[in-house]
Amino acid sequence: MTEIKKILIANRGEIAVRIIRGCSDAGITSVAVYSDPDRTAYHVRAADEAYPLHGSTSAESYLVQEKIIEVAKECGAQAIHPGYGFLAENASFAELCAKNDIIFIGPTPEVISLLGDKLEARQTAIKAGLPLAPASTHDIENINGAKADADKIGYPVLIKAAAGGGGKGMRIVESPDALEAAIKTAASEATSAFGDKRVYIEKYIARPRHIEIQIMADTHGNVIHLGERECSIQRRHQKVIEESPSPVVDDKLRARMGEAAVAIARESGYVGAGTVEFLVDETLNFYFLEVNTRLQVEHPVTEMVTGIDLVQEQFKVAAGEKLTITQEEVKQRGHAIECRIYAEDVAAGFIPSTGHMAAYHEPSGPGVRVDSGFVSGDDIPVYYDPLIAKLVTWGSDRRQAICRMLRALDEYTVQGVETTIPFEAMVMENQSFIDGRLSTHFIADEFPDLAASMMPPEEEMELSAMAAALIDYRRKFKLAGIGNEKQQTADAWKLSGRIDGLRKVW
Amino acid sequence: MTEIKKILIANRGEIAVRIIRGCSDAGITSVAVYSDPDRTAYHVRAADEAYPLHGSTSAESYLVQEKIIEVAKECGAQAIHPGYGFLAENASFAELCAKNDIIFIGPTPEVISLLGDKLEARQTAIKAGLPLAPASTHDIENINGAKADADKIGYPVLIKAAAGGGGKGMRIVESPDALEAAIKTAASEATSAFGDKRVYIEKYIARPRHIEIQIMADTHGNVIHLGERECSIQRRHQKVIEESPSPVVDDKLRARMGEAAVAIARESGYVGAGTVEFLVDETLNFYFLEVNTRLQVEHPVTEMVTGIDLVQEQFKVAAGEKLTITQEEVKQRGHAIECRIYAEDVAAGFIPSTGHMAAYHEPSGPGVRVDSGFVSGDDIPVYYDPLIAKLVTWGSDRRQAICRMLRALDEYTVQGVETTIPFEAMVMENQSFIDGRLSTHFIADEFPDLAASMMPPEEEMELSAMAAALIDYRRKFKLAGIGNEKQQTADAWKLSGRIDGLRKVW
Amino acid sequence: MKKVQVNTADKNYKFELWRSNGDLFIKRNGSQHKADIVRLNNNRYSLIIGGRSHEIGVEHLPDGYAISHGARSENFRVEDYELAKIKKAAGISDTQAVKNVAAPMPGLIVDIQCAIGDEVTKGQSLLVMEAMKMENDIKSPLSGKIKAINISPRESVDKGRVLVEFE
Amino acid sequence: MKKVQVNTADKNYKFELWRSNGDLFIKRNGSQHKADIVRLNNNRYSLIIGGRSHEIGVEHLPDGYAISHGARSENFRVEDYELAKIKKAAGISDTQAVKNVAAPMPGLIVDIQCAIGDEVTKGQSLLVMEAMKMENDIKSPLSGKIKAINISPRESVDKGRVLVEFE
Repeated sequence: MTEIKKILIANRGEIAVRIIRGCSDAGITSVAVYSDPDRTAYHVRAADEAYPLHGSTSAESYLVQEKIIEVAKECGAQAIHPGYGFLAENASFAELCAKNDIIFIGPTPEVISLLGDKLEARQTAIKAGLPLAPASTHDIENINGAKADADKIGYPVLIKAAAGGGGKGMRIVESPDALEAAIKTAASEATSAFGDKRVYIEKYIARPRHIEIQIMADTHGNVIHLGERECSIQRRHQKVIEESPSPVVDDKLRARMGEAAVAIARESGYVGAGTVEFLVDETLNFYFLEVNTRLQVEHPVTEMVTGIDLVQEQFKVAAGEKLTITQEEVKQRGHAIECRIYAEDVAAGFIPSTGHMAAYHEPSGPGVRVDSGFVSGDDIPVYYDPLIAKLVTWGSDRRQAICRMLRALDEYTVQGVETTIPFEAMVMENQSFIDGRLSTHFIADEFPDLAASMMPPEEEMELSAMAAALIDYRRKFKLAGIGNEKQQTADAWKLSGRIDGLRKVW
Repeated sequence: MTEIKKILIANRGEIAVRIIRGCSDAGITSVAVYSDPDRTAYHVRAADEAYPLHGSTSAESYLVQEKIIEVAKECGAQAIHPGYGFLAENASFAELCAKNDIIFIGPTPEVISLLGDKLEARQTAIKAGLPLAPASTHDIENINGAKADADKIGYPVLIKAAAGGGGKGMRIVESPDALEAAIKTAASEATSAFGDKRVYIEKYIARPRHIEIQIMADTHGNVIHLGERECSIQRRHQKVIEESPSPVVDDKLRARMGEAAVAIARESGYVGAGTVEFLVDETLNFYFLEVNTRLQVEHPVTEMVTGIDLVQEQFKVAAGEKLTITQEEVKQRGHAIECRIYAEDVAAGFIPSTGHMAAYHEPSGPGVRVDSGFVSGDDIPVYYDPLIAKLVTWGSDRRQAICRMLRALDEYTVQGVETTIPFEAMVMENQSFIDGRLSTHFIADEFPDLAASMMPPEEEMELSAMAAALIDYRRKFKLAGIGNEKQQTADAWKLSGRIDGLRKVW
Repeated sequence: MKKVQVNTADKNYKFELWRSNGDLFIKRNGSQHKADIVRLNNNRYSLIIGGRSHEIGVEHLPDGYAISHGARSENFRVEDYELAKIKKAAGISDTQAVKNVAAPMPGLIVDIQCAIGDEVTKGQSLLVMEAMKMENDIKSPLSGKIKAINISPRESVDKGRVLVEFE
Repeated sequence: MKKVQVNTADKNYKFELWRSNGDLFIKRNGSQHKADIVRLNNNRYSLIIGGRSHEIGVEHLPDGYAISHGARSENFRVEDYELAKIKKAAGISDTQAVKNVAAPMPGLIVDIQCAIGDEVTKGQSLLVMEAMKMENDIKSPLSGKIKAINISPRESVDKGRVLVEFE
């Protein structure tokens, strides 16, 4: 057992802030690293210590393994938490940490490699007895072999990158004639995204739910699961709204999926926090999808319903401690929902929106948690993911969690950039969502014309028009010096025409 | 049963915002009322509807019963939630609501009268079989009678206002010769605070803990309790830090105190949310103190550990619904602590500090809830209580709740006014607090020289001095035009000496 | 009393505004409301219209206002009603149609899927931009004929750069 | 290189500051640190000194700076070190002792518990003010003799009003 006194967080944004808070809660000194554009980012200000990586892009900063190791050694950090993304699932970085006697907070490099390769992960799942969707067992070597595989599996099929994740290098193929083109584009996308062109073919499951199991394993052979998260609402194959528990998972199914997740963790020799992802079809059969060997973006919903702080547990496991919770002690209470608040223009097809936030105010109050990487006055830099914050609400039941989410979305003030907030408010009021009828096609099914759905309701437009008329009237009134406010009308006259000056007078 | 669709909140500040959020969570339209200085207050902006009461002071606005009833009738509110303070425990207001067919969210006027009078409340407690500290059974008519009573009870004794609360009209008397003067000042304070000069004498319990039980009763005769809150840390007889559960209450004591609280609720015919307060002596005997016939300031700690939203339950009971929770279903999970963030200068003896908040940023993240009445840029008006917000943290155990509170206090940015934040951080690090050794004398016992305790540590002073040196250096550097920033040095020269202009350049 | 017309890209609203006894009133389609508007900080305003409370954000644009309400933002121009009537009579359009496509974010042009002279339909993909590690289709906001394409593949562009112009 | 002395009411700190290769350095008592100071909004600054990250608030006062760190605020005057030495040699005090009691908040004077000519000790109650429905003891910040009392019972005072002056 090592006492961990100082942790370097090799990440930025909300997850860096989340881990810094975790360090603070555990009495551990937190060390931030930062790229040039992140010098004034909140994670740098919130950490106990902060050191520059220099460079603007991720490739020049957060992805440079040697720089991060160097900072860790210089400042005396015993451990590195990689967050998610960046180096979180990079086996060579985990290995470099080990070589430098630094604890990498995550599983061993071998486990990362094994589970990071989708084909090897499938083999491990098979060995552990998990149910899988039919697939080609190897990466595709030539188009004829691929055609044979696809015919055997049956169309529609899914082309997936072996090194993949986040929907990159993924293509749905409906019929044999589209197969070759799809493999080519998927392989090219996989090459540019992961530097690994291998793709394989899997049975395409229609209207699946995406349900995942949180696992936690220590170095003493104890493995537990912390229930499920339903993450079916996705855009561009990326999650946008998650919840726990799933509206369709009962105790029995939870136990079965949980056992499966624990089985693959044991089979692979897993240590730390991880997530076993499954697709669940319309009759509630579940199929192994992949293992994410890191803390997930959506981990707070599990924390809210189980009362267990996953980051604290990661720290304990990394220090070599035994898990303090047994499977029997894990209890779900109530319901939690997470909306990822992205700086994106939803109507334009979820494209990133950057800029200065003229006004920013986060919601709070009963049942509300915000994991954010920003505070008022901050800019959203163009170099990184457009995730502003994760808004999580808890309710004693799903209905209350939804009501609180609607309220919290309404309280959330972001002026200056477009966000996913209006979209998420729309989902909370959608009948299929309220009824728990979810699938990964939810957005396309419920909002086939997203731009039209995102049009503000007429009464809101009218209110805003009324506001414009009132602001204009007030302004012209003041320009004419007729205002009955305290400031002298003479001053208003003097400023007449100088709009900038006038704004201050109001 | 009445369906409540619109509720008027006859209050301001954080509690008005809390109830507005509760309305929103229940799909109920919220109506704010406001005094002139509160026109731009957050509760006004957060509510669905808002109507002016006019007038500046509470006496001219929030306390004018007829104005509030008139607004409720005009806007069609079926119910009024009084919050705490103001009209919350005013029987005549509850009666006026009833006369106007408006639901008063609270117990009946008769129950408010009965329990609001401390002497009658004592009689009710005796009937219900609750343990009480020895006291005079009537208000004091003449000084000789009082002396006899005090002699019988035994010194030290406490003079208390019959209509009292919040420490007003309260005096500790150590010996017979101080009795007459104390009675006079207590009676005069009681007259000005409550318009009721009656005082009585009670046994003074040394170093008591203040522990209270949350109760909830419906109109169908169901009464439950939701566990205890320990509120021993007080200044000027007013609570400043509260927690649930109490570090000294075990399941057995909780059951006994809970049964006592339910008994007095049944005896008095209580309906709605209420709190039965007890003093607990060093050997864990408990004595009935009083019943607060309203939602308490510190209700969030109970919500955090039980998962029950007390405001929602108030709405349901007010609508005539049955309680949906049975006593067996009430379960405490983990530990919650509340720090009241007051705009007060602690070193100067907790005196109010008002002004413009130059910077304001609330903490968030895992286990943190903020119930606030302000957002960035707001002023703290001088007319009302200096409560800025309630900061509540939850942890799976008391230790984690304390760690998270320390972190949240550290994240909390309030620039421009003095607050109780540094004091509360000091309490979180105090060994007696950590060990749960609490009493209502906690502050006096642990920090006999409060001003000295509140002095910033030398390393913080040095850091701030260093910051001043750096800011000054930077400023003079820029004045001399040697800066290597983007803005042209020519501009800096032009502005030289005009500090105000320069600030913008930095 | 003042009559104004408030225009968006494709809609307009007519209001009457006046003051009486120090109070401000606004009327639309025969229904009239007392309005109270007070400035907060950061260009935000508290607006109480007919008892309904709203908080809005305002940015001043060269020819109008961007009004944020909740998490949405819309642009409005405010015109004198009589002037608007005259313009309409003279056949001057109230709304200036957008005749180009600007970069919605800073990024790299990856692919151009249209050519000068093409007749495109609303919603058709014109080009692909890479930003924040994602490829984004830039779609046509209108149906029309392409007059100019101002960028080349692999070119980096700033937000707001006019990429494609229509006739 | 620049030597400065930073003064509070009762303490002073000496620092040396200089730039080298575009970096800023600060030294005290022989230990030197790289310092990086960047302005945020609302007069707030991010300060990284020797790797330690701090966020501070700054308000410019006529004769110095109010520095907020965490929830505390302190006032500082920054002086050229050589000048401070000369002043000291000439017997000019660095710190101007507070010689009066100002109202810490707006309120009503309820009771005056001292008289002109009284010798009072630090911490002794001088008067009682009512504010926010509470009675507050106003205590003496120092031990000394009272020169003037500027208010009467039942008088309303604004924040900052000088209530009592010392000799």
